[in-house]
Amino acid sequence: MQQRFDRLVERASRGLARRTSRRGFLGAFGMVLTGSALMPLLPISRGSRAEAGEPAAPGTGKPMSPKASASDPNSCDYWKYCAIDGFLCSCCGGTSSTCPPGTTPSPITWIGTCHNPVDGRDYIVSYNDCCGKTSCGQCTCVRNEGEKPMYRLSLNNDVNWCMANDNPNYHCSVSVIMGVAGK
Amino acid sequence: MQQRFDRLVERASRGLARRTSRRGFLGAFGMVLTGSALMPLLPISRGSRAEAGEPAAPGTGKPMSPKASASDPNSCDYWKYCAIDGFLCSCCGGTSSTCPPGTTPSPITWIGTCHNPVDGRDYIVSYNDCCGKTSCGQCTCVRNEGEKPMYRLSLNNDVNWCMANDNPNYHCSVSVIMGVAGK
Amino acid sequence: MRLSGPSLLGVLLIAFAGNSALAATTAPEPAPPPLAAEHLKVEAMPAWSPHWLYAFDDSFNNETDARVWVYDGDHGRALGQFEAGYYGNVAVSPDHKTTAIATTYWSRGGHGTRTDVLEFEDNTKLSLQGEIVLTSKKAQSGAMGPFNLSYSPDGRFLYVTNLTPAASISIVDVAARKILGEIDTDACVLAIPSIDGTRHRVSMLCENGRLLTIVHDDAGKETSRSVSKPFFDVDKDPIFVQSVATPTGAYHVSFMGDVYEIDLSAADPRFPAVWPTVSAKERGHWRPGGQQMVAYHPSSHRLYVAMHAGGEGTHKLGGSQVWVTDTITHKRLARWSIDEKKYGGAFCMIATQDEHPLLFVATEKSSLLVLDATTGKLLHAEDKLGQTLWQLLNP
Amino acid sequence: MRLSGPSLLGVLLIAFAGNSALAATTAPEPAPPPLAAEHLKVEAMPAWSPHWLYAFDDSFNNETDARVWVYDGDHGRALGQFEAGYYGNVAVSPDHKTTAIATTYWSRGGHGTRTDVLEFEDNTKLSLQGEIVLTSKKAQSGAMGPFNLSYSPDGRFLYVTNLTPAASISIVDVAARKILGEIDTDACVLAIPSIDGTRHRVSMLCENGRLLTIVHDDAGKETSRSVSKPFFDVDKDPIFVQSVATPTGAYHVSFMGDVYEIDLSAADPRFPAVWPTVSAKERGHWRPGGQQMVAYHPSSHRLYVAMHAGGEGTHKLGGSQVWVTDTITHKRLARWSIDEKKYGGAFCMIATQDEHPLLFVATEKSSLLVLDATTGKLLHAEDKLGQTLWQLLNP
Repeated sequence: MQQRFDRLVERASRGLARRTSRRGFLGAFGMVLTGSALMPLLPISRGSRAEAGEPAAPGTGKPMSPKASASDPNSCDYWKYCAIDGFLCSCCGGTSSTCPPGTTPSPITWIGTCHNPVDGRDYIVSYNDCCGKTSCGQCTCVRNEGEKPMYRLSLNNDVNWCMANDNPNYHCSVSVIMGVAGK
Repeated sequence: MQQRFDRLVERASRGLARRTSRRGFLGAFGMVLTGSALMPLLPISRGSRAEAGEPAAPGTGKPMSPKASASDPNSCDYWKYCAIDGFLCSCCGGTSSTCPPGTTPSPITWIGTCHNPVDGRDYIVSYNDCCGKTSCGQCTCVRNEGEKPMYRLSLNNDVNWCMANDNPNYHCSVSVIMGVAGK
Repeated sequence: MRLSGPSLLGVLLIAFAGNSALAATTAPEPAPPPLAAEHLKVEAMPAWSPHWLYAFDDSFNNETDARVWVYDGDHGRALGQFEAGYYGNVAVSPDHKTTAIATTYWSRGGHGTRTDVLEFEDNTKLSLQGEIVLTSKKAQSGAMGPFNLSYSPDGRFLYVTNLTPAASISIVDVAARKILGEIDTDACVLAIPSIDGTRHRVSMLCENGRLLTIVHDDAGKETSRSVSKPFFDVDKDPIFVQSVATPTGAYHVSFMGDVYEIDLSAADPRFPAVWPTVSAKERGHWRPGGQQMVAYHPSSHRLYVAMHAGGEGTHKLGGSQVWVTDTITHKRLARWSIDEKKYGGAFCMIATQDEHPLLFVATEKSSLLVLDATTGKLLHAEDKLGQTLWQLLNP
Repeated sequence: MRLSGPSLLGVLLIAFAGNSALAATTAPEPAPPPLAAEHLKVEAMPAWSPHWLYAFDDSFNNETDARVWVYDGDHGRALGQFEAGYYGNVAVSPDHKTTAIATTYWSRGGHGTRTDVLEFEDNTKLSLQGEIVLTSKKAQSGAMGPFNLSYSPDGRFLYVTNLTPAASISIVDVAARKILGEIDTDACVLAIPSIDGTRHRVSMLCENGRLLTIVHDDAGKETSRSVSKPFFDVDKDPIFVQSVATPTGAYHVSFMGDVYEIDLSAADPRFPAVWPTVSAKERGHWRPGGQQMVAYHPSSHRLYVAMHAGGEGTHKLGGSQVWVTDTITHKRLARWSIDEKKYGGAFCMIATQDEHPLLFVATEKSSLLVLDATTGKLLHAEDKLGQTLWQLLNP
């Protein structure tokens, strides 16, 4: 059922792509995906539990002892950053989910799933780039749970997600909670 | 006598400056200074012998044991670099006295005196910048024997000596032997 | 051009719209409740604080990409940054609402057509307000200081220093965003601003140890100039061009550690008696060094100098200690040690101007230290901020 | 504007003219003779060597200032560099005389007007020959590889990859320095060039594990396209986009360490049987990782893969070892250790293509190691070259 829905949305969006300009398309696509259409498209990362050094407590599927740094938004270990590759905006004047003053969020992005060791839940997060100023240069963080190569663009963190911004200069990255992942 | 000559050349050059454009002036000034007019203008650094860790052999005024690195053009300790502040061109595709391929030497520069521990002589050197490409970024070297603040421009290594080049982008610095310093 | 195939990847997502309904229906456990969806937005700047710092990172290994960090000393965190081009000269307006950056760009990174501009940044939004295109003469020096680009004390004019190597200043009408004119400065450098009554003046240091002072009118035209007697000896003990502004002029320190005050509060510049920060015994052994080696806090009349043990030619070496001297009694109040092994020596310093001042110290390893300027206590350390911090500002 | 004062400093010197007569008359000792005066000039490039390396430094902390180093592996020294803008994609021409760089610039550093250009650098002079202005679509990805910008095997065409996020390629006529056109690639990425008889082709990887191959005519127009069956499983074991060119196509390794060959020597793409670099026991415990994790030397049929011990999600971790496998027998020949503590893991690798090959290894700390590609012996180590080396090329 989900797969079929995916194909439907994909076909609709491709139809849109053929009929509209790049920017026009992105706007229309955004509307299509906002709201309930969002869920079925979300790829679920299998990686968060497999992370080395975070063994599962027997029978629970939850890590036994979450690292303290897993709850520090300025640390690359922060649970929400499970697949960020770039500079943490929380070190650049933003927070884990807000862009620094004077930058512009990327409207397009990629999506992943991160495990929160505090409440034991998996959350769907969107990894957005903040754009329009040169590299922040602070708190480089490279994590790749569930990350895929560029041909699967929606799961890739190598490309510059500022690419569609008026100013595609990459400054830093945030991780925004979209909701709890379905099981 | 030297002082008087200095003033004469200075007055002549200032006269030129008033009558010509910036680039025209530099060309003409270059011709004035080429050859025997060069010597009297050279400021003599008192610093080379005072360098910490290079004690003079009693009665000779020469260092007892020159550092091995004092004869390595890729080392900041190299004797000719006694007042370079920047990237050594010898690490950037040039040598201690040549600019890397594709860069352009600065026609203007500043002058110092460095002591060569191998032959015990003081040499007059010109510190030129190589220009037209972004910072080389290798072998940062900061030495300041006899260096003076910017209001004494001819003895200053803080300013970008690429300033008068068509492309004033600073890439790296060389040290060119002009001759033995007069005693 | 054939673009008929399906041309967009199907799974791109717009992330502004977190759907919290989605979270509520799938939570696997009854308590605690799941985290709420977040909404991506741009952080707003907090209200201004006297403990904000503007820190210029020259990015020396990538010098076309300098930037200015805005940093909150109380919370020990970066607030954001401005781009600053190549050898940017930076000044913050007296009302601390604008950061002016005079800098150089090329049409192709570090090549192509050169354009020098004066950019105006909005400090309340960290966004670019506008620019004035300058003639391609802007001074490019690694000896950043408060007087390479400076506002007149009333914020009405900006003085851009030029060096080609002929020295001049361009006078900018700030409100009109317009260059009024250029004045030759007779090979003298810097632009130390002052107002005598209603007359706007700019002073600069000359090769022979004199101070040149130029008076200009509201149209930016020179109306008079005067040259002081020599007030320092360039050959025997030069003063650093990197100095610190005072309410009436500037304090410059010399290579040997003497303090030279320039007092522009009267009709003619005054040079109060020179006084030493070093004892007779220390002289020549301990000396000031680094990049911005002197800081000042007016109401407590304290001068902070970055000092190191070293000989001639070590004047760019960072300080192993910060020496605190009373500018009225000339007595040394403290010597604070810097953890050189961890951070490198003290390279740039500035004191905030409020009644509970902080002393910001940028080090040779581009760490940023936040000290209590009264006690010297290290309040916060940023191990590395940017690549090469070369100037600190606090308007 | 008043510029009547003396306006030039008096002591500037032109240094091209070392005067050796001056030296001869003032030498203080009879022997040895004083060093001769030197004459400032620009170094000429030496004759080309197969042991030259082109190394792309993304300068990640200052990403508008990327550059390409030219490095001499035999003498262990840099020969110079090119500017490479923002996220530059780099290709060296088959005749190794030109380096093409597709990149992005702004009119004001990192802001202002965006201009994407394809720049042609003269490798024999390290100087810019010219540029073509591109549409502002150029792909910007940190996963640099040989196929983000590529020459056709005969050097006649250049393929510029675009991503907006719609994927396409622009075809450039190299001799005419002209963009012939743009072809949509149906969300497939990279540009792996080949020639079938006289037909120029470009192949690319698609989301569903297939290879799309587009044939174009001399005017850059698409004449046909074909899509292969899936040859890898994107979900179960994706292949890296960073691969290594072979005389007939490319070797890609997968996240789990299998080798996928794309053979474009016939009319239709062929996919020889997949073979592993890891044993059954090692599978899932040791895996390829880094940025450019695979290198190849054709005549000795050796494949070099940067390997580390780690689990899922560690595919960007540099290699603690380089594994050498024979591409014909599929037998492992060697495991060479990298001094991770000193240099960081092996991040990018390339083998020279001559009979006495070198293996260049760029590490996570941006060191550059020069190894004997036959024995693994470390011949030279550059502790740090640039800021972040992300791609190595050797045409």
